[in-house]
Amino acid sequence: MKLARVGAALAIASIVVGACSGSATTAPSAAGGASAAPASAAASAAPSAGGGASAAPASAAAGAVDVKIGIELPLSGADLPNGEPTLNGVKLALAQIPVPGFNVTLNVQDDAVNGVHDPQQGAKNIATLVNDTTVMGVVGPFNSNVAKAEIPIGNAAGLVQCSPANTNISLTKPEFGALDLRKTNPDKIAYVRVATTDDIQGAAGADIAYTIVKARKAFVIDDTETYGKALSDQFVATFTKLGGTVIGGSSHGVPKSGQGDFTSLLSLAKKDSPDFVFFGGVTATGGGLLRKQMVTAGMGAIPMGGGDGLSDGAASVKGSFLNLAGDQGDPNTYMTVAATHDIPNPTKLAADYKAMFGAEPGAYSASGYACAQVILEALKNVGADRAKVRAYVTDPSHTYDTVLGKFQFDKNGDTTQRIISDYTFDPGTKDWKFVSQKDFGAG
Amino acid sequence: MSESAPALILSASGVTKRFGGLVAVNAVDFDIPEGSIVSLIGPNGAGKTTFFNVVAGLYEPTHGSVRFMDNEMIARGRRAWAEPLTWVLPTVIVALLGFFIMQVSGSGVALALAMLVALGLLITMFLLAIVRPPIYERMLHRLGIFKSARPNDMVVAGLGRTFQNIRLFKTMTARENVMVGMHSRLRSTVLDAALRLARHRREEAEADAQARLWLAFVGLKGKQGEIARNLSYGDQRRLEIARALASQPKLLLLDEPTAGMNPSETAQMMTLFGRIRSELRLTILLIEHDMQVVMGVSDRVTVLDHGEKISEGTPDQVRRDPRVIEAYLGKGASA
Amino acid sequence: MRRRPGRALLVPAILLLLATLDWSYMGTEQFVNALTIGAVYALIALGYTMVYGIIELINFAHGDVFMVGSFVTYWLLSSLGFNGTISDLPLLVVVLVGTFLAAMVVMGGIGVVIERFAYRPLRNAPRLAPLITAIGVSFILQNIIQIFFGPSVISAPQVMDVQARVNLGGVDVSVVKLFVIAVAFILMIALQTFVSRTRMGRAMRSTAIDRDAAQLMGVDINTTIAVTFFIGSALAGAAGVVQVLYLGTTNFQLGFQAGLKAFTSAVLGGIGNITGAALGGFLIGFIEVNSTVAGFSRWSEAIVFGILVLVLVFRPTGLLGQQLGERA
Amino acid sequence: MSARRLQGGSAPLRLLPGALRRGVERFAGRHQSLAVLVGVALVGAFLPVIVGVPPFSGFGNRNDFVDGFANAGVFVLLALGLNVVVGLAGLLDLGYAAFFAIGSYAYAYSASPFSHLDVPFWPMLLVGAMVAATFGILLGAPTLRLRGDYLAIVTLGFGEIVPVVFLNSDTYTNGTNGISAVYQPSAYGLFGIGSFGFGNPWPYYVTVLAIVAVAMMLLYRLQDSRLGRAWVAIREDEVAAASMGVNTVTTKLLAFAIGASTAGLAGVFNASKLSLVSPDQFGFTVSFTILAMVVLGGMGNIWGVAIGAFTLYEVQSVFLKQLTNFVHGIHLPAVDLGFLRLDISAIDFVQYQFLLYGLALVSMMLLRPEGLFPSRERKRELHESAEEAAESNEEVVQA
Repeated sequence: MKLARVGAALAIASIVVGACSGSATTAPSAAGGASAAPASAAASAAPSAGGGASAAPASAAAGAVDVKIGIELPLSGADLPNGEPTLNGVKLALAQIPVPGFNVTLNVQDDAVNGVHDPQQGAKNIATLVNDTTVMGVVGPFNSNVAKAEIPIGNAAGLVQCSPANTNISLTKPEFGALDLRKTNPDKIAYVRVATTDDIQGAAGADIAYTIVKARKAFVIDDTETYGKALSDQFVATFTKLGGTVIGGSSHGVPKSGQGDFTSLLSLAKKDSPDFVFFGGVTATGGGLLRKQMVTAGMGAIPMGGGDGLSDGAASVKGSFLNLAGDQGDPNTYMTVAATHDIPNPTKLAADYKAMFGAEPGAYSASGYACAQVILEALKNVGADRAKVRAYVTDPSHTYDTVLGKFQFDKNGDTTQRIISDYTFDPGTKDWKFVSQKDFGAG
Repeated sequence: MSESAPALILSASGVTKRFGGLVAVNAVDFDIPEGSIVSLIGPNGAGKTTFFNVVAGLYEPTHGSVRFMDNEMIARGRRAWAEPLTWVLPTVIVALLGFFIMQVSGSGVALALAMLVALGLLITMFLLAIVRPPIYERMLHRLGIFKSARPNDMVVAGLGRTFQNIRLFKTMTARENVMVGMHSRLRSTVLDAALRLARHRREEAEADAQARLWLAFVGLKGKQGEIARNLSYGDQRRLEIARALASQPKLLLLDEPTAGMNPSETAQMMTLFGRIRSELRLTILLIEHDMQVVMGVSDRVTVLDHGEKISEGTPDQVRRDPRVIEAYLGKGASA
Repeated sequence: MRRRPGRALLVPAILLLLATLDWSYMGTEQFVNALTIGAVYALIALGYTMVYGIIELINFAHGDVFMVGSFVTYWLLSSLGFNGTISDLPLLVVVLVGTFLAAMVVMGGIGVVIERFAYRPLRNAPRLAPLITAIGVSFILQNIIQIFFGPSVISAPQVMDVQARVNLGGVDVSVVKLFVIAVAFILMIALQTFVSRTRMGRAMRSTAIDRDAAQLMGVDINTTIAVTFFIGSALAGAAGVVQVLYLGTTNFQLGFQAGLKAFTSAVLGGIGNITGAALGGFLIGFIEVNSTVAGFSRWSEAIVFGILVLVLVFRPTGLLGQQLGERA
Repeated sequence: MSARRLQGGSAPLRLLPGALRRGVERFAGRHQSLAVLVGVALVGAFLPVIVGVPPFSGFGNRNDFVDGFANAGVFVLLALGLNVVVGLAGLLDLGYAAFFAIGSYAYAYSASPFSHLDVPFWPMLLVGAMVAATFGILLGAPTLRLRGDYLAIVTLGFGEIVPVVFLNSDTYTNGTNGISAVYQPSAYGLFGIGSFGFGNPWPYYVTVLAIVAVAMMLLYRLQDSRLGRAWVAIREDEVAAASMGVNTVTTKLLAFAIGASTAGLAGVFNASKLSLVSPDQFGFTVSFTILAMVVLGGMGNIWGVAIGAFTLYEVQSVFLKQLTNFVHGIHLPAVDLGFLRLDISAIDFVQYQFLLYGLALVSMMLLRPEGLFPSRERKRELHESAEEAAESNEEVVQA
């Protein structure tokens, strides 16, 4: 009963205080940010399972200004193979690039719920980062539908986001409704990305199929999700434009159902004997299963292609595309990554990365690194001021010299570096092997 | 004499109910004169309860029909297949009309409008079919579509019942059980309740008072707050009767109301039946094993055996009927 | 699980009928695909239908029992060091038989445990209680698997040569698929004979018809129900093995969709009816494959569940089920 | 009777000392609706304060919490709605997220650049609710004849179909991309707020509080009415209910419609807050989460369910995260079983929230089917005077 009385006292007190707090908090938390610092510092260490607990550079001078770079990536479950190498790329950048006068740490937020990236969680995360006033810029998100929930928030708060991997056209291009995402400040974009867009990547896929594989008759499958469908649709468009025919005239959607059974669809495809199969989607939604079942269905000799969604490491990586597809008949598996492969100094990056995390860099490690570079450069030039950082980063006149090479952001925040790299399976190393890369120019 | 009894309150003709191969009730004719107490007896498995459930609207009969208060209430559905058409046809007609107008006037607006109206019609018809207001019922009647009454329809028409194995709402209080019995007599709607309109509050208050009266009537005064589950067996039987009475029935169906009661409880029950008849002027249909009760209270007795009516008449006639004795042979105790 | 001697022939009969129809638009290969998918559904559906028949519980966790079965198979094979096709036939036979036995026994055991601790205490509780418990059990199974094997898709060793083909009526058909179908049929016939011939089978049927009466007749209800769960789960385990042999992959979310479709099969055939479940499984298989063939792959799930809804609305007792009692 | 009903579930009241509590109950007896509103208001005022003090203050700043509370409010609404269907009427609906989806899409379609209809938020609250209710009836009408467990499956199927439909009818739903840039509520300059905007969670918090308060008030009133009794009667014994004159079909449909409309409200609010609606937000996991909340809170108990929903949401969105951080902080040794490796310090507990739900569901059903909150009251009520006992019809599973 004593406890009950205490409770009662609390309850009554709360009414009074509650009233005050109501009026006090209409001004976005000044104190809140500070009090949040220790927590987020802890958080920054958390999701990075193994490797680099603290990413603070050794050169952090005492009395330096504490600032953070926000991380908004899927860091658990099926999406971990995507998120973690990207995060590590950022950590590497922080460790290597000195920012005099600043003590830069990370505020890491995971947008995966039950192992799958979730827009709602993403929105919540970005709000959290906005409320952490020491966050100068955010690296992320990774997935397009998450970005759709986040861009309006970042845009309203004037907190700049740099996505290493988003490729969906509607995120930036006004003609595809991007303006609606930045309604609050249409003229002050707060979202840039170093990866080029689906329309180009899908086209590149079609280009591989037509010119490298010399395919004329393609069968297209998508996973009915944002990324996969956009990719497939673009592939279909380009491939037919190049003069090839797409069986059925359009992409066949296979929702990620429990069993991931493509057998009957493949039998369907087999009847029209395609010479190329394109999959728009990611490994988690059936990429690996499809390839494996192609082999089962006796279609192992038919080349298969896909987008960067299949780029999740060597066959040794558990649950990666190559791991699931198995190594029978895979030399003619192709995959495109919406980023340049011939980065100025690949071996150094790979070496440093391996030294720090004991693993090969992922497809988007360099992109994460580049995003960090962009934000840090702005920080160096304009100091710890969100608005200024945003303005600097999104200024089309600035050219960034990053690990990805030199590029600018156009007025929509898209990179001017429109290079797509093609990879294929290498039976020797049981890993992806770089084939070629194509610059689609500043279109 | 019950032969010269006033109008029939219920008359079943040729009621047959089959379950798969088993014929539970076979071509039973059965009349209940207004104001009488009629008993239905027979050995176990004679189909008494099945017949009961047919009358109460729980089972649709395989053949035959039941008239209640001069309306045919229960029979095999007729033209049931036609009912869905009444939902769809208006929609189709309006849609076609829309097309026609578009062809003539060449304006797409008409079509769009027609489509909207059509959709509206579809949903309205659908809702009508669910709520089944009188208009809808009348329309069905005119179209010669007949659907056998459901239990709640029978209650609305004036039939109350109890169950052989007591089926109270166990976690509700006695009072609430009775108030559920009043359900069909209460009028307040969702909106009334949501907005707490005066009429709703008044109705609730009255219902509450009435519930206490009914409980008092069956002898459960002061027990309105008890959880039904916690009542004694006899009280549960009484509560079931109170619940049935609360729906203000004309005809009361009692399924073995004294089963498992000791003589004194049984005696009280019998006086209760008497009061129900004298004070409430109700007609009672009784299924009973206890011959004392049957012979004591009923004006007429009907005997079922293997789903067929083997005898009917006053208690004395039935008692002397050799076929009845034969049917009961082996269970001499009760004969 | 009422015994319907005549109906035991129905499945072959209907399949024969299907076979005589003109499937040219879909082709023999698709026909075999349909049978294969159907076989998996049928195997799972049997578990649903038996459990429902005997304690009128929709065992939501059953789909996940199937999923766990596939993981047990994966664990078994990979820990035995198999990582691909076994060419040596005798060894292959041994491995297959061993795997099936092991998986079925293990899953059967798990099924019994689940029944003992999750369902038995609620046997006399209202309907909602065990249903909700079943959902809970399904979550627990999924997450335990996720903790041990991780959330990503697992590539399991396919010990049979998936590329092997035999010529069937001028068409090359995958041996694995034929094997799967064969296994399914053998198990179903075995089950049918068990239920209709053995003493325990009679006990099950009587318990299904009237538990109390059966008890009075001296049937040990608890044992009977436990055995039912054992058999049902064992069949799901077999389906798990089949999944690995046939697709060579699994993941911790496998159970939900598969379970739902299997349940649809059970309902379609008339839940509580073993033959019906088998029949329903194959029908769903055909529906799925045909919706793909017709170019509605995007809708296939909606179609399957749409059919489920329609069947339940218009013939709740399914194709082979019998009428239920009171209407209210 | 209202007093005891309120007390029957209202866990917050347990904090109060006996005398004060009895006073509150007497007051609640006379002005139940007011009491509910005040109760919600108190809780609403209390929450933002408590997060200002340790240990909560260490988990994030106040605005984060308030934002979280606003999201929790959505789930409280959903749980309240599902409670009508499962808790009161005893119809197990496993596809409840479908109505959430319908509400969300209704708003997203009519208040976004996608259609340029630009209907304002406040009327859409009602419209969304009504649309959802209509679909509730359209689904319910054919299926409600089914026995409980069949109904569960049909609703489950429905819950699977709806997202697929939204996914594949691109013309109206923008397909897999979903409808983005959905408009946010506008207060037309009142309280200096034009559009609610993204930066400041308080307007959302207040709005959702208001919606929840009104919803709870109305639900209490319905529960006390003829309809509420009919629901419980059907739950207890459908045949008996029908034989007492309850039209089971319409009564069940009303339960479905009211449950669905509450989900519609939640959907509209959620769409406006997230400003994005896509098919992948409404999977079966959502339905099951809500079910877990209802069961945990105590089926049929309005306050209990609300608290259950809030607790569960906060547990998964705050507690599990902190737990994860904590466990990652202390480095536990990994369990090694041959090739099976279980590294506890690498586990992300947020990932295993469904394990939590599963355990919650099972243990609830086995140990205290009446749920966390009402049980104590019920036990006491059963021992108190008959009048006191009058309200224990709120728990679903016994008998």
